[in-house]
Amino acid sequence: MVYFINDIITGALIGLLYSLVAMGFVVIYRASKVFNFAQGELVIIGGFIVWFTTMQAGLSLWLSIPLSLVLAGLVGYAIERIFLTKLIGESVFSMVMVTVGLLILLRGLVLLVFGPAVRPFPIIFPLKPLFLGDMLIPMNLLIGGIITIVAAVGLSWFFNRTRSGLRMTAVAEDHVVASSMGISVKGSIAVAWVLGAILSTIGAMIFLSGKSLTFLASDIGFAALPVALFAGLESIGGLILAGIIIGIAQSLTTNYLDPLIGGSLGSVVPYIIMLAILLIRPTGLFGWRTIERV
Amino acid sequence: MTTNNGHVSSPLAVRGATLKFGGVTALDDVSISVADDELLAIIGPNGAGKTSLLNVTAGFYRPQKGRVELSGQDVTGLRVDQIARRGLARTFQGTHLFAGQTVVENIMIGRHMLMKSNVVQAFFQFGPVMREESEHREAAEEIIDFLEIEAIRNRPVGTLGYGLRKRVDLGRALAQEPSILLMDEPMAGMNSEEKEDLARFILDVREARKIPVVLVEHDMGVVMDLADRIVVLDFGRVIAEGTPEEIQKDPAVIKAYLG
Amino acid sequence: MLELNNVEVTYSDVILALKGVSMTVRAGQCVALLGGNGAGKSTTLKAISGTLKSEDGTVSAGSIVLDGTPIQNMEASEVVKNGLIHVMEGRRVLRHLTSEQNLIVGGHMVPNSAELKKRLDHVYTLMPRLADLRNRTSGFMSGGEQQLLLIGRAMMASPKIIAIDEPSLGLAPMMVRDVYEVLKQLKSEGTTFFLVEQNSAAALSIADYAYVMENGRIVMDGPADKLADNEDIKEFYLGVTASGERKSYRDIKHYRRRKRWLG
Amino acid sequence: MDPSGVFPTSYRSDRRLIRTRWQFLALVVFMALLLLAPYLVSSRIIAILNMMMISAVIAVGLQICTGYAGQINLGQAAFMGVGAYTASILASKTGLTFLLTIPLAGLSAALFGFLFGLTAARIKGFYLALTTIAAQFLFHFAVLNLPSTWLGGSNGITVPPAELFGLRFVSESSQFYLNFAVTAIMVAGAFGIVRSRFGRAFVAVRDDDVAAGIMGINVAATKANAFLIGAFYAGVGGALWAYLIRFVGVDQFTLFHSIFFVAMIIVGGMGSIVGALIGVFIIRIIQEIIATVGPNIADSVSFLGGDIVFAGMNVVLGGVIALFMILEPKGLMHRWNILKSSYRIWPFPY
Amino acid sequence: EETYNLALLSDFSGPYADIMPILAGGREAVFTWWNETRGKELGVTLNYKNYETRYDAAQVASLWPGIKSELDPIAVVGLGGPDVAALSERLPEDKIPMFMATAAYGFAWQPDAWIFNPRPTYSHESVGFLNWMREQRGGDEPLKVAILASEASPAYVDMAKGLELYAEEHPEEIDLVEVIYTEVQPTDLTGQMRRVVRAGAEALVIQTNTSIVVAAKRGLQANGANIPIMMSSHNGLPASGGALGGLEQMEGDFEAYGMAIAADEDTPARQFYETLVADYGLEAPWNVVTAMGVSQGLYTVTVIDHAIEANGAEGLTGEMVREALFAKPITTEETHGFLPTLSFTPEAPFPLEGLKVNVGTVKDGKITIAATGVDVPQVEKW
Ligand SMILES: Nc1ncnc2c1ncn2[C@@H]1O[C@H](COP(=O)(O)OP(=O)(O)OP(=O)(O)O)[C@@H](O)[C@H]1O
Ligand SMILES: Nc1ncnc2c1ncn2[C@@H]1O[C@H](COP(=O)(O)OP(=O)(O)OP(=O)(O)O)[C@@H](O)[C@H]1O
Ligand SMILES: [Mg+2]
Ligand SMILES: [Mg+2]
Repeated sequence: MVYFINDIITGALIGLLYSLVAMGFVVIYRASKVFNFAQGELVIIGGFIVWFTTMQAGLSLWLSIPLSLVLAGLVGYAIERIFLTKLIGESVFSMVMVTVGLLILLRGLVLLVFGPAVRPFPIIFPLKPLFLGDMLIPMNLLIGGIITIVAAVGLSWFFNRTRSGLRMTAVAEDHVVASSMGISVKGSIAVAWVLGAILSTIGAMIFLSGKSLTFLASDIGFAALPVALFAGLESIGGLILAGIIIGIAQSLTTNYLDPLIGGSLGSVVPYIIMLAILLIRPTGLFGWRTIERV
Repeated sequence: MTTNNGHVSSPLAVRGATLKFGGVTALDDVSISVADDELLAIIGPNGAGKTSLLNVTAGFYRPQKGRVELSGQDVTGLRVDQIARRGLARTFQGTHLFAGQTVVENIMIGRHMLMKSNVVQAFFQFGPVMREESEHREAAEEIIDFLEIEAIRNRPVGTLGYGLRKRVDLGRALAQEPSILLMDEPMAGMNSEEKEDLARFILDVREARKIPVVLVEHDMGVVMDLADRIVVLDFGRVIAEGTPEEIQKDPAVIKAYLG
Repeated sequence: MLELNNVEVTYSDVILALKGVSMTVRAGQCVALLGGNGAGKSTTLKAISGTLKSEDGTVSAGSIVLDGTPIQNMEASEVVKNGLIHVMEGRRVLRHLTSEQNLIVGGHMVPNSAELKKRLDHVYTLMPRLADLRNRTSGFMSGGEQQLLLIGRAMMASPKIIAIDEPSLGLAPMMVRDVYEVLKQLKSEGTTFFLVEQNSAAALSIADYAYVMENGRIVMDGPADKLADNEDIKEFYLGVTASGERKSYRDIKHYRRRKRWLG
Repeated sequence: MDPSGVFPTSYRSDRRLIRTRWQFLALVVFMALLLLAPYLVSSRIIAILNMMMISAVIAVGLQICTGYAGQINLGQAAFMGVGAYTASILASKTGLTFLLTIPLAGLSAALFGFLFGLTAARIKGFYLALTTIAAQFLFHFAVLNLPSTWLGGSNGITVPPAELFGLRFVSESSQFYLNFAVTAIMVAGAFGIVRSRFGRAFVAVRDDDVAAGIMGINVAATKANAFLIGAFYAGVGGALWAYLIRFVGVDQFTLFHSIFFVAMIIVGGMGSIVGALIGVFIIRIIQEIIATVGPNIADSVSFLGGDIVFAGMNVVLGGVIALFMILEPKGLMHRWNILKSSYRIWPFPY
Repeated sequence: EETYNLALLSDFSGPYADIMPILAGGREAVFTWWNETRGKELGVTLNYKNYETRYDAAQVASLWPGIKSELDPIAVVGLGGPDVAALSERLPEDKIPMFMATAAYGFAWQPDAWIFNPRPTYSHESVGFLNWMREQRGGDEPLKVAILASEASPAYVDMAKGLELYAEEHPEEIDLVEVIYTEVQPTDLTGQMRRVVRAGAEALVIQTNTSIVVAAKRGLQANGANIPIMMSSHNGLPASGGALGGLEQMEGDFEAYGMAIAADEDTPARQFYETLVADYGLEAPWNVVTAMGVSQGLYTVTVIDHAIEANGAEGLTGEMVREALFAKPITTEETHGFLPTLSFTPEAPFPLEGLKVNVGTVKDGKITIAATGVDVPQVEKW
C-alpha cells in the first residue's frame, strides 16, 4: 500500500514535470496562437546551455542557472526574430508549419554546435531522495513540482489578470486586430518565445539533473503534448490538474499493468487518455470552446 | 399540402421555439409560419433574436422547446446538412463564403448536394461524372448570368468587395435549388444602387423560382417595399406581426425599433 | 492632419486596387468616403492603418502622411501610436474575450487604471447597451452588438483620428441614429473622423467633406452639403429620384442602364 | 489561368487539366521520358525515382487530407505502415498477387484512417493534428505488442517480391515500372477527386465548415472521408514500399517520417496536387544530394572532421525547409501562380 | 595487381553520428593495414567508399543500386538495423555479402543469410554473461535478473524477448524477476528500481542505451542499492560512465559482448590497435567503438583473404567471399584476439557453435577484464 501511494506521488510529480514542459507550449500558444512543434528541441537547447555553463565553463550553479535562463531567453528571442517575425500576418497555419521546419533545423544546429556525444548533465538538485517513512520521493521531481505550481499560478495570474497578459491574449486571438489597436504583435510573440524557452530550460534542469543529455531528451516534448491538450491549449492552471492525472495514470500503468502485458502501455497511456478526453470535450478540460457564429 | 393533423402545411413553420444560452434568452416561445410564395420579413432591434431564429430554423441551434417544420415535416434536431437537403437554403449575416475559391467554385459547392457521383467514379473520372459536372456547371452558369456576375466568375471570392460577396452568397444559396430561402441582412454594406439590384434579384427569385423567402433586414425602405408580411421581434419575443402598413403604424414597433 | 498623395495599392503583387488616390483630412473634420462595392474604400483605410500587409497588399507608390509623419507601409501598431485607430470591417471582435475585456484591450495604452475606468464609464454612458453586455463573450454577441463593441473599443484608445469602416453596418435604424449621435459627440470633443460608409445619408449628415470613389480612383469630391445636392449622388447613394422622392424597390426597371463616372 | 488566346468553349473543356497543345506535348514528352528512364539513366537515379514516386503517392494523399480538406495529419507514416503491413502479411502468408494486395493495403489503411477521421467530426484544428500523433504511437505500440504471429512484432515481416505472369519485380527498373504505373493511376485519380464534388466539399469544409454544413455537406462524413482517402493513398504507398524494400519493420514508419511528409506538402504548397509532387521532388533531392555529396565534401575537408560536415548537411535540410516556409509560406505553387498572373498582365500592372 | 571494392555504410548525420567517426576510423585503418601487408603479398588492393545512410532504410534502399553500379563491391560493411532491413532481400539477389559489427538481430536470424555478424544476438551475449555470473556467485539457485528495455525501437524489444524466452526455458539458471519497459530518455526510474531491488535482483541487464543506464543508476542510488548492471558494447562502461560524469561511478558494473574488451590491460588486441595507431594512421582512442570498427574490419579482410586463398586473386566475386566464410573458421589469431574463433554455417547469420563472450568491469576506476572466453549456452530462436 505504501508503495502504491508512493507510485501515485512519484507519478504525480512526473506529471508536473510534463506540465512544466507543456507550459512552454501553452505560453507560446496563448500569446501567439502558434503551436510550437519544436518545443522538445527547446528543451534540448536549454539542456545544452545549462551543460555548457556548468560543465564546460565551470561556473558555479548559483551563477550558471540564472545565466542559463538568460541565455535561453535570448535563444528564444532569436528564434522568434529570425523565423517568426517575418510571418506575422501570414496564416497561423504557416507559422505552425514553420515550427515543424524549426524542429528539423534546430536538431541539425544543436548537432553542429554541440556535437553528437552523450553528455553528463550537472547535478542541480540533490540526488538523495526525500524519505517519508517507507516512501521515497526524488528531490528533483519534488522541487520541480513546486516550481511548476508556482510558475503556473504566476503565469495564469499574468495572462488572466494583468493588462499585458490581456494584450498577449488579444494577439493570439487575431494578429491583425491586435496590431490595429496598437499592440505590438512582434513584441508579444517575442515575449512568448522568451518565456517558452525559459520554461523549457527549467524543465530540462529538472528532467536531466544528474542524468545524461542527448538528443533523445527532445522526446519529452511529445510526452508533454497530451498534458497540454488534456488541459486545453489556453489553460495554464489546468495543466497542473492534467499533468497530475496523466502522470498518475502513467505511473500506475507502468508499475502495475505493464508487467502483466509485457509491453510498454505506459508510454501510450497519456495519448489514450488524451484521445478519450478530447472526444468528450474537443478542446480539452479547460480550453476555450470554439466559437461558431453565423 | 396537408399534414397528418389535417391543417394545411406551410413550407416553413416554427412553433413555440425557445432558445436559451446560459442566462441569455435568445428566443422566447417564437412561432412563425411562411406561406407559399410569401416574402416574410423579420425585423427587430439588435440582439432581438432574428439571427437566432434563422439558426434554429436551419438546424444550427437546437431549440430547448418548440419545433421546426418544413412542409409539415418535423425537422427539429436534424443536422444542418440534413435540413439543407430538405430544401432549405440561407445566406449569412456577414459572409461565410469559401474565400480562397473562385465564384464559380463557390456556386458549384452549392450544388454539391444535388450531385450523385461517388468517389470511385471521381477517381477514375469515368461514367456519369463528366456529364454530371457539365450539367451542374451549366446550372451554375445560369445563376451567374442571372446575378450578373459573369465578369468576376473566376475571381477568388476573398478578393471581392463586400457587395459582390453578398451576391455570390445569394448565388450559392440559389444553386442549392431550395424550396425556401432565408436571408440574413442581405442589404447590409451596400449603397442604394446595389440595394436596388439586389432587391430586383430577390423579387426575381420569387417570381422565377416561386420560392418563399424569409428576409431579415434593417433597411426599412427595403423591408417595407418588398415584404408581404412582417414579423417584429424584441428580446426574443414576437411583438408584432402584420402587413408593412400595419407594422409602420404599430406603436410598440415604433417604440422598440423604428424610434 | 492626414494626407494621401497619389497612393497606389497592390495586392499579391498583381492586383492594383488603388490607382493614385489623393485626399486630405483636416484636424477636427469629419471626412466621408463613399463609393460602390469594390471601389477601394476599405483598401484606402487599410493602406492608412498599415493592416494591408496581412492581406498581402502593399502601398506601391505615393505617400501617406499623418501629422507630418509618413506612415505608408508602417507597422500597424506604430500607426496607432501616432494617434490613428482603424475600425475594421468584418466585425473583428476578440471572440473569446468578454465585451468588457475587448474594451480594456482597446484601452491598453491608457497609463493608469483610474483613467481606464473613466474611459470605460464614458463608453458605457454613450452606449448603454454595451454596459448590459459587459460580461458577454463577444464572439457570441449578435452582429449589431459586435458592431457597437468595435466602436466602443476604438473610443477606448481616445485617438486623435478614427478611421472607421461602415459603422452603421447591420445596425437597426434606431441604433444607427444613436451611433451617429455618439460620433457627433466625439467630433464635438475634437476627434477627427475618416468615415467610410454605405449609409450615405447618415454619413453626409455628419461629414464636412466627402470623396466619392469608383474603381480605385477618386471621381468626385466636395463639401458634404454640396455633394448631398448632387443629382448622381442622390440617385446612387441616397436612393432618391431627381424629384426628391424615394422610389420603391418594387418599381425598379429591369435592365436599367447603369451610369458610371469615368475617372 | 490560361495564356491569352485560349478560351474554353464547353464546360467540359473548361474543366480540363491540360489546356493547350503545348501543355499536352510537354506532358507526353515528360511521360515518355519517364517511361524510358530505365534505359536512359543509371540505376541509382532509377532508385531515387522509385523512392520519389512512392513518397509522391503518400504526399498526394496527405495533400488531399491536409491541403484540400484542411485536416492537419501528422500520422501519415502510420497509415503508410498499416498499408505496408497489410500488403506484407497478405503477400507472405496468403501469396496473394500484388494486383490485389496493393488495393487491399490501401483499403485497410483507409479503414484505419477513417477511424481517426471520425474523431475529426468533433476534434478540430491543432487538437486534431495532435490526436493524429496518437495514431502514430498507437500503431507502433500495436505492432510491438500484438502477438508476433500477427504483425511480426519486433521481427518485422519479410515480403516476397511482386510477381506477374512469372515476371518478378526485383530489379530496380522492373520495380520502376510497377511504381510508375501505380503512381500514375493514383496521381491521375487525385486530380479527378479534387476536381469533383468531393474535392469541392473538402475545400468547403476546410474554408468554413459552418457554411459547408448549410450547403448540405455532411461535415463529419466529409472530414472522415478526407482521412479515408488520404490514408488510402498512404496505404498504397506503403504497399509499394513493402514491395520495394521487401522487409517491413515498425521503425520504418515513425513520427519523423510523418513530419517529413508534411514538410513536403508545405514546401510544394498547400492545396495543390502538383505542389505535393514538387515538394516530394525537392525534399527527396536534397536528401539525396546530402547523401551523395556529403562523403565527398567530408573527404575534401577532412581537417574539419566528417561529423561537422554531416551535421551541417542536416542544417541545410532543415534550413531549406524553414527558408521555404519563411520566404514562401504558401508554397512554391503559390509563387508560380503569381508569376503566371503577372506574366499575363505584363507590362501593364492591371 | 587486382583491385576490389568494399562499400561502407555509415551514419554521420543520424542517431549514431556521435560514434561514427571513431567506428569508421577503426575499420578504415584495418583496410589500410591489410592493403599494405597482406594485400601487397597477394597482389590485391581493397578500395573502400563510405556511403551516408542517415540510419534510414529509405536512404539505404535508394543508395544501393548506385553502390552496385558504381563500386560493384565484393562485400558491404554494414552498420545497423536499417541496412539489414533494406538489404536483406536484395543481397541474395545481387550475390554480395554484408558484414556487420554489432551483435546479431533476432529478426535477421534466418538460414542462408547474406548478412553476417561476428557476434551472436544480444540475448546470447546476456545469457552468456548471466551464466558466468551465476557461476561466480556459486550455489544452485537461479540468478535473479531484471531487464530494462524500451519499445522505442524494435531492436530493443528483440533483445529483451530472447532473454525472456531463455529464462522461461531455463528456470534453473535464470529467474527473470522484472522486465521493465521505459522511454529512451526516462524521466525517473526510482520507483521501477525499487521494484527491482525488492524483487532481490542480482543483476540488471540494460542493452538499450546510455540514457537508460544513467537513469537506472540514479534510481538505484536513490534506493541505496547497488545491483550490478550489465551493458552491451554500444552503451558500455566508458560511454555510460562518461555520461554519469566518471568511470568510478560504474564501479562493479559489467559490459559483456562477443568481442575484445577495450581494457587498459596489455592484450594482443591492444597491441594490434597500437600498431594501427603507429603505422596506419588510426586516430581513434582505445575504446569499445574503435574495437568494434577494428574487429569488423578484421573479420571482413580475413574472409576476403580466405576467399583469395581459395580462388586466387583474380575474378573474386561476392559469392566466393560468402563461400569462404563458411569454408573455414576465422581464427582468433587472424583477428588479433579481437574476436573469438568464428565458424559460420549456413544455418544462421552468426556462428552457432563455440560462442564466447568477454566480460569487462570497472575496478578502482579503471576498465579491466573480468573474464574472457566465457561460453555462451545454446539459445533457442524466439
Ligand atoms: N451562441 C450564443 N451564445 C450566447 N449568446 C448568444 C449566442 N447566439 C446569440 N446569442 C445572444 O442572443 C441574442 C440574440 O442574438 P441574435 O444574433 O439572434 O440577434 P439578431 O436579432 O440577429 O441581432 P442583429 O440585428 O444585431 O444581428 C443576443 O443578445 C446574443 O448575444
Ligand atoms: N486581399 C485582396 N487581394 C486581392 N484583391 C483584393 C483584396 N482585397 C480587396 N481586393 C480588391 O480591391 C478592390 C477594392 O476592395 P475594397 O475592399 O477596398 O472595396 P470597398 O470599396 O471597401 O468595397 P465594399 O464596399 O464592398 O466593402 C476590389 O476590387 C477587391 O476585389
Ligand atoms: Mg443578426
Ligand atoms: Mg469595404
